[in-house]
Amino acid sequence: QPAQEPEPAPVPSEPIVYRSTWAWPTRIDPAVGSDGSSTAAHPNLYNSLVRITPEGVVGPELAESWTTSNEGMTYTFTLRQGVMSHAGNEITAEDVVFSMDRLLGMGEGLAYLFLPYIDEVTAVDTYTVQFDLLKSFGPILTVMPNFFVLDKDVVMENIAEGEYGDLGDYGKEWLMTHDAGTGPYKVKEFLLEEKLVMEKYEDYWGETLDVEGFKFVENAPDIMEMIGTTEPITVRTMMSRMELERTDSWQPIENLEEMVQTEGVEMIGEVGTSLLNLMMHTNKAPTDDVHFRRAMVYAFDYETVVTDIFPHTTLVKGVVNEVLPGYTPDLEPFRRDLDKAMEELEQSVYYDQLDEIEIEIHWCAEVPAEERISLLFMDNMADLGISVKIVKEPWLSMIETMADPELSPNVVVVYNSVHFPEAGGDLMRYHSESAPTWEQNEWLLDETLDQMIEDALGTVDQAERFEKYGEIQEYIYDVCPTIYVLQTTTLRCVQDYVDYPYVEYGEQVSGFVYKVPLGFRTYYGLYTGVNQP
Amino acid sequence: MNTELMKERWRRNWYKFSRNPLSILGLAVVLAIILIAIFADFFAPYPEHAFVFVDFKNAKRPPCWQYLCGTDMAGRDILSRIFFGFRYSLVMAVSVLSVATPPGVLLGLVAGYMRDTWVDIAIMRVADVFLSVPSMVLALAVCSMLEPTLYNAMLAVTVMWWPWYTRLVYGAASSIKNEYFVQAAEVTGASTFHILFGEIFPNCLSTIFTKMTLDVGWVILIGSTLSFVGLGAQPPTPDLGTMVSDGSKYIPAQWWISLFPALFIVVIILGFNLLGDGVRDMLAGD
Amino acid sequence: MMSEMIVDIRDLYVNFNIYEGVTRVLNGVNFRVAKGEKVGLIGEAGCGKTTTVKSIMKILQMPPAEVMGGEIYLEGLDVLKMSQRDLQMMRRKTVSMIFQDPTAALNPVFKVGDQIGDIIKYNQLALGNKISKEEIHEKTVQVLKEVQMPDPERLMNSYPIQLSGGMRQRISIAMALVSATNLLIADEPGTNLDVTIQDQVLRLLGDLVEDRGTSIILISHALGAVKGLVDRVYVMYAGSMVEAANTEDLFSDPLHPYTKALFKAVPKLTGGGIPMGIPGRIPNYLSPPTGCRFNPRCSHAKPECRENAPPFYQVGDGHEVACYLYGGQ
Amino acid sequence: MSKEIVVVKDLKKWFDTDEGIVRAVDDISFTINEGETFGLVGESGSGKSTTAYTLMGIYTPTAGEISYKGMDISMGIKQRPLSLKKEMQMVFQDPGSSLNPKRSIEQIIELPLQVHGIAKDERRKRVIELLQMVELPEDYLDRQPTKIGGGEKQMVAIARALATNPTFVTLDEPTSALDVSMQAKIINKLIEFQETLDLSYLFITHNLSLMRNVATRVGIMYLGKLCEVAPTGTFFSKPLHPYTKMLLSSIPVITREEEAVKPDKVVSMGEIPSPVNVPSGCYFHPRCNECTERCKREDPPMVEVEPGHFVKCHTLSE
Amino acid sequence: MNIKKYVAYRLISSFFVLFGLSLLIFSLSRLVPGDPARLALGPMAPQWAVDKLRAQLHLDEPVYIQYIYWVTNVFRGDLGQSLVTRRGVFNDIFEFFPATFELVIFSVILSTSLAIILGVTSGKYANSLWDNIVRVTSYVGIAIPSFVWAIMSVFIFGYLLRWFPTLGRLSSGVVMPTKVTGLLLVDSLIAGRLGVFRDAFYHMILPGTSLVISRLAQEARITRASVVENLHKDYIMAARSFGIPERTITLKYLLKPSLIPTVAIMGMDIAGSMGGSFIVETIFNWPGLGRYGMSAMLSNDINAIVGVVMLIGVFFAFMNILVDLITAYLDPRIMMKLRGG
Ligand SMILES: Nc1ncnc2c1ncn2[C@@H]1O[C@H](COP(=O)(O)OP(=O)(O)OP(=O)(O)O)[C@@H](O)[C@H]1O
Ligand SMILES: Nc1ncnc2c1ncn2[C@@H]1O[C@H](COP(=O)(O)OP(=O)(O)OP(=O)(O)O)[C@@H](O)[C@H]1O
Ligand SMILES: [Mg+2]
Ligand SMILES: [Mg+2]
Repeated sequence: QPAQEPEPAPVPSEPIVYRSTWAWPTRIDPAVGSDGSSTAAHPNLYNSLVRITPEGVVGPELAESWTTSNEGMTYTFTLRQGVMSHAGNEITAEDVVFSMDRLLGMGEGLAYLFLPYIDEVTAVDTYTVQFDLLKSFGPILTVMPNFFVLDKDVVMENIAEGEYGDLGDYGKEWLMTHDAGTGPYKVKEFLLEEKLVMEKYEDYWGETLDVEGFKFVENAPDIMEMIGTTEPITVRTMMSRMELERTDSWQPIENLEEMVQTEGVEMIGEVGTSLLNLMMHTNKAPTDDVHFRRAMVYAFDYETVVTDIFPHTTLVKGVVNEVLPGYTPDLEPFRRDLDKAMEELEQSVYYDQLDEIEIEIHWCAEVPAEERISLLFMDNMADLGISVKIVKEPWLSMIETMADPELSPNVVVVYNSVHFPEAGGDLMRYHSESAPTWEQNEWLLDETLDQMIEDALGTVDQAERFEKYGEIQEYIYDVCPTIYVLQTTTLRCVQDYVDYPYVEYGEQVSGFVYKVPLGFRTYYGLYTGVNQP
Repeated sequence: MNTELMKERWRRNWYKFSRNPLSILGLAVVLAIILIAIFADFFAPYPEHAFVFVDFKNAKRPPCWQYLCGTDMAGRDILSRIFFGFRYSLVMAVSVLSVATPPGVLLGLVAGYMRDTWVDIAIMRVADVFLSVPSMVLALAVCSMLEPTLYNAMLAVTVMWWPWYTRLVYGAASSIKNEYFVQAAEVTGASTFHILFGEIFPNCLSTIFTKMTLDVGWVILIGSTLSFVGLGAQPPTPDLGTMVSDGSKYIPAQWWISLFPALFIVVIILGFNLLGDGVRDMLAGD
Repeated sequence: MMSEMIVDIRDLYVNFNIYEGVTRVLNGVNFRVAKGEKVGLIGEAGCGKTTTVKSIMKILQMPPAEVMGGEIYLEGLDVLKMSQRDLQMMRRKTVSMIFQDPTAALNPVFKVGDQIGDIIKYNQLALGNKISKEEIHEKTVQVLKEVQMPDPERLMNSYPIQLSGGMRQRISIAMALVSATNLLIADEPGTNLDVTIQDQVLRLLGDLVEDRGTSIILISHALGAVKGLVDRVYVMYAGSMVEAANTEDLFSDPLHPYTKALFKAVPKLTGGGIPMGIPGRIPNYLSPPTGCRFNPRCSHAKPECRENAPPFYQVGDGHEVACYLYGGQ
Repeated sequence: MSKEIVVVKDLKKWFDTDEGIVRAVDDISFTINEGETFGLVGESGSGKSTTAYTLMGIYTPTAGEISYKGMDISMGIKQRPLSLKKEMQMVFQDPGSSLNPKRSIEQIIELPLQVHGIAKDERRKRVIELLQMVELPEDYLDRQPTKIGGGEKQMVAIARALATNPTFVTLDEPTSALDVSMQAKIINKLIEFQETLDLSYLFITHNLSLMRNVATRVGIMYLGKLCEVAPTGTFFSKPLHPYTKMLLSSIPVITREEEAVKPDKVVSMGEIPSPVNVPSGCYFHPRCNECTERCKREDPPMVEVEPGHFVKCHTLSE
Repeated sequence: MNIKKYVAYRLISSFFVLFGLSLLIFSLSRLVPGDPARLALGPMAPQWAVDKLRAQLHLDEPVYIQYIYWVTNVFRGDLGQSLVTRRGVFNDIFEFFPATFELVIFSVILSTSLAIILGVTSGKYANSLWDNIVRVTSYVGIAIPSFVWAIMSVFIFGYLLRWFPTLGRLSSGVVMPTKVTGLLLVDSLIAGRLGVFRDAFYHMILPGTSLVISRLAQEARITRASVVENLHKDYIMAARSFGIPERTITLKYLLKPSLIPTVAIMGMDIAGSMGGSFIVETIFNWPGLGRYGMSAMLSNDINAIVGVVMLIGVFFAFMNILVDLITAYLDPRIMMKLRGG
């Protein structure tokens, strides 16, 4: 007789399930994961010390309050008392120290945001923790939401043999499929390569401690499923069958537009902070000539991008995304102007060798729409008599190519996202340190600029800092290293029975409403209600 | 050889080949594909659409009189791209087979003739290593480690392909080697070279040839599969597999973008398979 | 008339449709076997012996074969007009055949006991008996013993490939014996065997039919074997019978030029050098010679031989010959 | 007595197979004299072909010696000098498979000439000459072997064997795949060549009647061993070995005269054992009706019962 | 050679072949340019973390030393760490393999049984209308690459007709049965949960058929050819001449020998399905080895690639031996050959 495994006991009312698709892999260890789906999971499983509030300012989370001293070199956080982890342990300063040590010690994931700045973290007492910086870093608090606190005891219970001495593997293997957090959700089931299922943590400290802004909304999902697929036909099928509440952000616009036809499905555009750029190699012929670059910048057909390739996106007005604090509106945006382009080209040293020149443009194999950008680019450049070779490259190999000035192509199509939500978070990629990474294909290697960036980032006072950001933007505008194609808008489809709190933003284009998700983060249980039909 | 006899041979072969109407269909399809591939510039309604071309105003047009198979996301005529795609499919098949076959056959001949010696063991064990995982898996693995280009995909498939010929010829050679005519040549004192190429090889030819015609389809299939997963030909090369793969993201709305290339992949493979079967019928027992 | 005929083939014509065209193989075959009679059928390779006997059982592969004319009576019934059911009944209980190549005629993937068992089952069914597994087993063992197989219980569980050629041939005989009560057709039994083993097999076959009084048609290239076993011999050449006679008569006094040449071509154990053989070759069935098909190779050929095929002439007691040389007598 | 051309002494050829050691040829000795036809008879699997192949060098002997005109040739074909290959030739059993179906008759007959360094224009002349010798029309030169009859194929094979003017030819059942009249034609041709070209033959067959008419001396093989060797006349008139008697009495014959020369009927019984599991003592004892205890234990030696007549049987060595 | 010896021989020679395979794939994976450690940690990771990972993977040492490390670890059941999932490759494979195994076995059973039915009926009635239908369809079937079929079937049966689910192994919300074998069809039965069984079965249909379509056609063709060939064998004629009924002849005397070539290529088929699973699992989001392998390949996860290829090699070798034994069972002639006949 087969042992009768009871069908899971029917709960009085159907659990509210919220399903979304994501590009895999999802690494729920906050010291490891850094990509879209991982960072979407982290704030639901874990908490940070501070967060960006719906109003867009830094607000308390695990830390109730904080102070700055020592000219911005020391930050002291006072922790909220009585915060219990999923395992039932209280979160103390020691856990914070452990979590930061772990993040820095492993050096993976988002550690790069902290490694250059954080010197030491110490527990002053049970509820006080002190961060000593290596150098002054003005926007540090806007970066802090990327640091998540783990329950040290749980991690230590689950360490396996590994390369970190006494700390074994730092709990890495276990944390890949389990959580040690305090967040509103906890891991229910983690199916590798398939899906992550999280369930509502009823004893979330926001509820138990009765903290405003950290309580579940009405009809908060009981179950959260993050499904690892982006296959358009599959996603579309699931949406139409109401097997999915929200799509991933990788769906081609055509697919989204089709999905919207289904009743009850609506498309939302989450205005992003990143840019789609064509980065030009300023240390490689012929893009090492500023006139040549300007010619290209003026020849590119920006309008076609937003009308035909990426509808519902907006053009860049300057050198950073206009939603970022610290953006300067003073710069005249580049638009297609063939006359100007020809003018610039004539000034270029390469003007009489155009026949011999071939520019290589690389695009990322994982983002098919980039092919069209490349094709458009090629077409536009042909108007100037510049021939272009298009190369499709998988992201991983692209990273390698861009790390080497010799291999780096003349032009690369890349999405650049910000390290922290300020203009500086984008501008810092022009620093020489970023040159050998995928963040900068421009190879500017400009010491003056490096100086300006370091100075700006080290400024604690916000107004002063923003002013310095403005100067940097003007400087870069002159060098003209990048063709700023567009400001991203993350388009998704959602079922209309899901409530999202959004801030509406910007002008309306063809009846489509742009929205900014509050706090640049999706805290599902806190913001999202689902009324399953 | 006597021309009359040759003519008779051809007549007989043609009879055997044409007994199955499907073989003729296969031949017709293959001939059409070859012609179209060679004269793609002539047959394609919009030859300039094959590679780099953008016309966003005409993008995503469903099939119509102007664009028989519709246009893709960049406004390129799909039929034109398919016609040029034949070229790549054929180039792939021809180069893979013409590179993989000679060494494969040679090794098979040598190993078969020297059966049960260390030469045989060395050659066949190496071939076995290549045959010890499904060829698709090995091709994927090799491709993934190289830079994804059509050239590298061909290289990977070629590397996968030779052992099949080695094994095929090995089987044939090691049995032909026991035929009396080989022993007669040995008794006469003929050289090993003569025995391998003068006596054994001609008798393996029809087997090899049959496999080659059938293999054209398989190579194209593997090539398009590699392109499909992004390890083969790269855009804007009008490669059928790549077109299916890219277009599949727009199913079902713009179904024609991947459907037509997919359909033509099926047609090519079908054509070569039918032809291959005809060739097999023709050469069988000859 | 003579005693009752078990097989009576009249003017049988069989063609094969092949790539090159139509081969006209059987060209008016007349062939009779009386009840209880043992008949031999001899002739060069490819002259249509197997085709003749296969058509008696109606197991010619059609297409390519096609019966163009003639009748085949088996126990008085026309095989060519028989219903599928009757045909099956007839095969189950009246007549059976030992195939030329026992290796090919045994299913390689079934145990021999199994194969014999099925034949017994359907033979008994045809006779109206239901038979149990045990009885089948018993009968199988019994028939294997009859064909002098050592250790029948073990052999029943063997596959054909595990047996030697002689054993396979004996299995074939056993299979034929269990189903045939009236007529046994043996197509070159023992041709593929060694002389000493062939001798054993043929002797066994002779004894068995003797005991049962079964009629037999024996085809063999080993003329000596035919001579030792049968009562009457038909000589066949290129699709028709050229001579028929009692065994003694035929071997002591062959009449047809073909028969004579055939006998002469066999090297003799007594020595005396190698004979010259029959000049020429067996005709191409695509365009066989008109008239007597032997005429191109015959030293006595006359113009009339090229025009019409000679009928059977009676020469002496039961000695018939299809040759104009004897037309006058 | 005429000169010995081939001397085989204590020749063994064993094959190591998965099943065990196959003693295909086990300790046989015989000689072939110049200009004679030495017949080797025996049932299938008795090792006739293996003997021939070993003689030709296709197999290297496991033990024993072979000499040709006094020269030791117990080595493989690759080691043998080219000149030797010119003198020793072979005709195979199956004419269908001994000619490469993909080569023309001309190419086939030309090969030995080419190998032995005959100039190109001379070769063609010689090929035509050879074709005439075997009475084949000249237009066969361009034919494929698949398009001609079996007997003709064997004629081509013979022409090829004779191309280099050999002195010794091994004929491994050259006519067993052909019908009697073709057989007669070919054998007659072979005898004619032997006379005109002064050839020595090793003639292998299982057809005793044929052997009677062709061979000068006959050796009879059973399970890898020679059991009786005698001049043809003696052999048929006075067979001594029980196996020879059984064999002779099993031959189907058609005339009374032949019946008369056959020995008294020796009823054949038993199966031929496999050469892997050979019986102890005398190999033939399980089928022998004169078998004694000694036969089961000891392998009898070969004794010369009268000049040129060797028998390997205990009943005679006593 | 008896069966036991034969199996032992095959196992040993497979071992050597796999050893060769490991050399091949391992050296390929290490000689190819690119720093896997950098790829694993991402572009932003500090150099020291990359160096640490390199050291941990022994990437700094000569390839043969790396290989020695790898081999010694393999014998301890350690295939190294996946750079994508960041877990032991062995654990990953262990986790993913059952899903693929279930799919492959399902598809092989489906294809073989259908192929036999189609092949036998069309071969037996060669040149009939049915035969022609089967032949033409099988030609088309052979020519459809599995990725084309997969996409089309998602579109048609998943999207348009909505007959079958197109994603994963179970519907979302369905709780996995307790893992015993990892095969959902089996585990759900063990747990006595028929609903789950049905759901799992439903999920298997589209990926299963995509995997199978061309092989099914191929096998049907082979079966048909061998039926036609055997139909005119002497032993069938002989059986007929003994008056054995036509049905017995077809289902017994004709069927068994005709199956031999079909079964003999089953090893190749399993291999083909394994290869196809890379594509099909990716399209259907089937959490199996194929998808794992595919993502490993696309992200240059060297340890995972080597691990997956080796596992498939082992599985393939094992399956081939098994298939050979089944063939030998069906065909005593082969059995005799194994025994040295
Ligand atoms: N299935 C067939 N298809 C085509 N031709 C056939 C077929 N069967 C027999 N024949 C032809 O019929 C002729 C007579 O064949 P048959 O087998 O009856 O001769 P046979 O006298 O039995 O010869 P053998 O002594 O070689 O067995 C041959 O020329 C052969 O080519
Ligand atoms: N290459 C080989 N490997 C293993 N065994 C062999 C080989 N060649 C021959 N034998 C075995 O040696 C024995 C003698 O074979 P051989 O061919 O010499 O016999 P034969 O007398 O010529 O028989 P036949 O009359 O059938 O041609 C047989 O049992 C055969 O199976
Ligand atoms: Mg016959
Ligand atoms: Mg032989």
